[in-house]
Amino acid sequence: MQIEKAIVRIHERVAGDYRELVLDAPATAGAARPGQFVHLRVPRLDGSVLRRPFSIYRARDARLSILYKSVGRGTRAMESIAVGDTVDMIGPLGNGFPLEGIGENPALVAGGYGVAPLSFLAGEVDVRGTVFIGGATARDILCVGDFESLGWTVRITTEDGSLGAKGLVTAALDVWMAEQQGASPVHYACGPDGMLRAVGERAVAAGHTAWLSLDKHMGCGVGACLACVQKIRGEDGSVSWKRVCKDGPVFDASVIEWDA
Amino acid sequence: MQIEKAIVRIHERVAGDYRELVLDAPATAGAARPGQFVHLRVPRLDGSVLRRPFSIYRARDARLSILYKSVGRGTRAMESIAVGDTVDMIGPLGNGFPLEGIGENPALVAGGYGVAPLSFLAGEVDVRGTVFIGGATARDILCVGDFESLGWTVRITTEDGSLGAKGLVTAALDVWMAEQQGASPVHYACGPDGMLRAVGERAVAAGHTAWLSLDKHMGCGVGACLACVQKIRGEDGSVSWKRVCKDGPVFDASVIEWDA
Amino acid sequence: MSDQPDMSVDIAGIRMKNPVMVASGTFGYGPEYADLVDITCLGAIVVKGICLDPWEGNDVPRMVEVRGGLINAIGLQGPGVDSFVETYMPFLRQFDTPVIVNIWGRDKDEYEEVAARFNDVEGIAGLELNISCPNVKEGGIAFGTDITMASDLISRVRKRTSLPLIPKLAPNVPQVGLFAKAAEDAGADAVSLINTLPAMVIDIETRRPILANRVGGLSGPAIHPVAVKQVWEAAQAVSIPVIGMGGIETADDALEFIIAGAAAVAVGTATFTDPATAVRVIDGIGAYLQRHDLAGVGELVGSIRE
Amino acid sequence: MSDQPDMSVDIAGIRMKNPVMVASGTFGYGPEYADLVDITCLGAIVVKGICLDPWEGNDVPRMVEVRGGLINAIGLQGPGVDSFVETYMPFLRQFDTPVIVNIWGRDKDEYEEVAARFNDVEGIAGLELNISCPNVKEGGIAFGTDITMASDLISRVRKRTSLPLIPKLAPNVPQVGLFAKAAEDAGADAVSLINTLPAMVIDIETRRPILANRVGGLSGPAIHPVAVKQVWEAAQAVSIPVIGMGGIETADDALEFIIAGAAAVAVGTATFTDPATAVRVIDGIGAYLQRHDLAGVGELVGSIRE
Ligand SMILES: Cc1cc2nc3c(=O)[nH]c(=O)nc-3n(C[C@H](O)[C@H](O)[C@H](O)COP(=O)(O)OP(=O)(O)OC[C@H]3O[C@@H](n4cnc5c(N)ncnc54)[C@H](O)[C@@H]3O)c2cc1C
Ligand SMILES: Cc1cc2nc3c(=O)[nH]c(=O)nc-3n(C[C@H](O)[C@H](O)[C@H](O)COP(=O)(O)OP(=O)(O)OC[C@H]3O[C@@H](n4cnc5c(N)ncnc54)[C@H](O)[C@@H]3O)c2cc1C
Ligand SMILES: Cc1cc2nc3c(=O)[nH]c(=O)nc-3n(C[C@H](O)[C@H](O)[C@H](O)COP(=O)(O)O)c2cc1C
Ligand SMILES: Cc1cc2nc3c(=O)[nH]c(=O)nc-3n(C[C@H](O)[C@H](O)[C@H](O)COP(=O)(O)O)c2cc1C
Ligand code: FES
Ligand code: FES
Repeated sequence: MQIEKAIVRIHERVAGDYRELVLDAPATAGAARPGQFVHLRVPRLDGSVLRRPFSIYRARDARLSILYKSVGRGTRAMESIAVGDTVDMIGPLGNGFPLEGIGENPALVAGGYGVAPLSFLAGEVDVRGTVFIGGATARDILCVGDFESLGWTVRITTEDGSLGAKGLVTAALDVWMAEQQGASPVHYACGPDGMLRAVGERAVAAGHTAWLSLDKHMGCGVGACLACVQKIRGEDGSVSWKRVCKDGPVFDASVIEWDA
Repeated sequence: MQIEKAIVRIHERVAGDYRELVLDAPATAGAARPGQFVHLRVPRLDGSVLRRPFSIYRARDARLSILYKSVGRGTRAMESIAVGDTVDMIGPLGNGFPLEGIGENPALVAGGYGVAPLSFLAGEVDVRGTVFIGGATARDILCVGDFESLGWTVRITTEDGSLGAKGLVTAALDVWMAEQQGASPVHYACGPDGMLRAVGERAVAAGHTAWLSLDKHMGCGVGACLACVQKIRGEDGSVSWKRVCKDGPVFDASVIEWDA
Repeated sequence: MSDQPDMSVDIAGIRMKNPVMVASGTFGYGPEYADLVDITCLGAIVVKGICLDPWEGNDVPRMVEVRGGLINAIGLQGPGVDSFVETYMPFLRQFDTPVIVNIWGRDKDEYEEVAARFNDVEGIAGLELNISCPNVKEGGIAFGTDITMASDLISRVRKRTSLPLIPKLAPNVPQVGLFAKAAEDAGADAVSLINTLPAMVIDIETRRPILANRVGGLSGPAIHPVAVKQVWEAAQAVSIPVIGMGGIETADDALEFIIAGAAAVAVGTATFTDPATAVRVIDGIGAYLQRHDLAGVGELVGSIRE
Repeated sequence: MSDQPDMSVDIAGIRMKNPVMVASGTFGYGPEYADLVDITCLGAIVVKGICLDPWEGNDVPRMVEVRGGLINAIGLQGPGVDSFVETYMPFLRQFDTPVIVNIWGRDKDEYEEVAARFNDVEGIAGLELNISCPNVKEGGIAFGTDITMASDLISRVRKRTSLPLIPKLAPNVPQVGLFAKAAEDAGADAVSLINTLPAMVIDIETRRPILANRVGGLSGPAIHPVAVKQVWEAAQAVSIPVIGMGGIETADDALEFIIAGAAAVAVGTATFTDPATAVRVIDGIGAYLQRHDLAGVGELVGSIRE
């Protein structure tokens, strides 16, 4: 982890409200693993004291990129970042996805910008499997080409049916899981809380391992402020707060204690 | 007075740290008189609640311009205003210089950006006279061409002698006043407090009228907040606060009660 | 819902077209902003603080900008009762917008006297009793931070005025609810809060305070979340209406106060930034009510879900 | 002057290389920022608040950004004395940077007990007594806003610890000087202030407070001028050292505190924005001393000209 002043190389719209920001960031890119994130100081966001966390989307050849969606004050201000600007970021942060036990035929499950760390993951492992990408509408389905070019099978769902199957990503996942007959594929998921929870519950019920990357509001990003905590069950069954930034953002679905 | 959203047409460095900002502002420009000012909301100065006041430098053909020096947070942020941007301003504000009794051979005395309203004045009257422009160094001497092309006599002083006579503007003024023999020229001055005071005291001592445009930190700019007040002697000799924004910024030197 | 939502409110008997007032000291006495703000649109005008006789206020500098706000130490400069009534009331009576006079005194007697003087003045809708100005030694905040003094002062003034009486509470107390309740018990018809937060800026080059008065009061967006908390506490403590203010720049800022329990709000510093703020806030509240299918602003007051 | 100015300070017997500490709750227990901040450069580290046993803190959300700052309601989550000492003290003892432990309790007995426990722990330079946390019902701010309670608590803890004792004062009181003086009289070796200002944000769509705890504490640049004023008042009231904090982002912000009377300062929220803040502030103070031909930071403390 370090503070890196990265120069913006490319900043472009990829689809809908999503943009990719490509930075020269040799130190951070060199150390990055899938599922880790950077804590970015939005330039010219005067009066703002908090950085914004973004999953690492690509890290290759001293370049690092993130994929972001404009949703609020900070991300809207990011739209005006220009090529050549300097962006101050801390990274790589967090634990990332454990890749050792990935096994055969893993399932990646992504909602919205959740594709970003999973696309990174897909390119870093030797196995190939199936990627489930869900979104409200066709404009929320990103990175399909990334996965396909790597040889992953992509299954798309949209809530309005404008692309792929109509419905929730979990419906597609259910069909697929039923096809697995005895195998215990590992799941990797990133997306909104509701999706993560649904994916986790299915996996746990089926006895599969699922690694979920949580999205919590953050302060420091390094484990110091205790803002980003999630209830996690320990081995002795006791429940305690873990820091999503430092102890996560990726947790085993079976230890996450969701709110009632 | 109105709020006008003005489009930036030209924004360029004129000399040293001084820039001219030219705006399409038909309503404000149409109503502007020399010595009046606009209260400008600096674009993208997040977390800032106060506008910044600037004398009107030119107002002609639906265009209005100001001449400003980068001295602090607000004016530094103004440097990044781009052609095509919209600038929100209130104006024209204040009383302006009284021009009726200007008489023969008036003296204009300017320090730094104080040339701005005086240049405007010089082009709005039929008489011609002498303009005294003072500054620390040659880079602070602006608008000489404006005055000369209008037929005014320009006398320059710089403290370091890098342009014109070496010394304070008042030294040049003293020489000139001694030459006036019995005439009672009217003085118009704009610049830092010390200069205004010196000009005012000389004029009053000589029995001349001097109109001084004061530079006070402002809140509202329209007379509502009472932040910008100056002690002024009334006709009955009593001293009371007057609002520089509303009752000024131009006051007769003989009624200004300077701080001890 | 196709009907226009009902924006009107009744604050202690003062009928207002909408719940958005302009705060004392930030709108002069009315005429100053008249070219820029349509006064007939406002819920009410609260004029700058008035004491008995003309009052000089503090020396300059009186204002300094800080991150997220400004600090002022005007020190309640004002023309005094008679001159105010003579100079500004004819102007203010032209509109059907209620005029609330912010009053103060250098001692309790003066507070009483000022209040009494306004009884016979036509066109005054209510009195806001400033017991929380951080910028004068004589009156102001000393009353607003001592609950016994505040109670006594409010009861005394109450006896001298038949107008709606609205004490303006100081924010820099640990339990503002106690002050709100004390005000209610002492006969207040409503309370307003917050006044500015005591604050200071030092010029590190000269090592002198920037303001001539050394300390001043912080206002603007920086204080908004502090104000929301104080208004929420005050609203829980009393059954009289609460007027919320502090850092309102947008309709959303105002809506927070209303949801927290404010029956009306006031825009202060933001008028300097953008004179159209109050009108923008009024429009935004209307749009919110429509979007949420609410028949009137009253349904929103204190509707916080905890 | 060609010599390097003397940046060292002695706060209640704690020798610090320079007057810049990191504030409790914003620097974890030390290791979290160790990759990004050179701990040996810091004047002192103040660790996150510790009570006797592990403490859960509040539910989430615990933090929200506002204009010019953030509001937190962490609720003093912490590992408790034993686990803190075991887990973090070995790390912290590696540096020659003084470690100040921020302590609190759910009642006075617990405050005493926690203080006593640290007497025998090697490597603790002092105790900051948190009587001003707005985010816990049990202890905290209730002690910090009642002068009798504060005095009593401080005297009691004083009897139980031989370490330098630094009560951390609440900002939301009208006369903080009285609290500072009461702390001094009760045996405090220094006082620190300000803690966060009680504040609240409401989500206008759900009409719920954004923080699970409903209220939280405002920190960051928005509170800086309020903090300067409180530190100035406290410094005038006592002869023990005052540690100033609240909204420091730049060396200039820190210098205002020092000129107002703070013998040391702490950087809090700004570390989140830029972990290099404390080091930048240290360098900036050094540069200022040189530029102004001052032999040491001591010459600047309380040098305000009024
Ligand atoms: C580990 C992690 C990885 C993330 N990766 C991505 C990514 O790859 N692409 C992407 O577009 N977004 C990602 N996010 C979410 C992203 O951080 C938020 O969308 C962003 O912070 C919103 O900021 P804003 O100022 O635009 O929104 P605002 O709502 O105006 O932000 C206000 C505050 O809320 C916080 N906040 C708001 N929404 C979220 C959120 N969903 N998660 C965390 N904090 C939030 C902000 O940090 C800020 O403090 C990630 C979040 C986390 C925790
Ligand atoms: C009637 C009038 C006319 C002016 N005309 C011009 C002009 O034509 N060209 C020009 O360059 N400047 C002019 N000024 C001064 C100009 O307003 C200030 O230089 C500017 O406000 C500085 O803002 P800042 O944010 O860069 O500086 P900062 O020092 O960062 O400003 C902080 C605060 O101080 C106030 N302030 C700082 N310096 C001054 C000052 N000298 N006068 C008033 N307020 C100040 C700002 O408004 C702001 O509130 C005029 C001022 C007045 C009152
Ligand atoms: C320049 C200025 C002058 C003020 N004068 C008064 C006053 O005379 N009486 C009063 O009760 N409040 C006065 N206030 C306080 C405001 O009415 C209001 O309570 C405060 O500014 C908070 O609101 P805001 O953040 O929207 O400005 C003044 C505020 C400012 C900024
Ligand atoms: C996330 C967070 C946690 C905090 N935790 C504590 C704490 O445990 N004990 C304490 O005394 N102060 C705590 N504080 C208050 C800070 O130490 C400091 O007094 C306050 O934030 C003001 O300084 P700042 O504006 O520089 O942040 C905390 C502040 C923040 C932002
Ligand atoms: S964001 Fe600070 S601990 Fe996780
Ligand atoms: S700036 Fe407000 S009265 Fe002049």
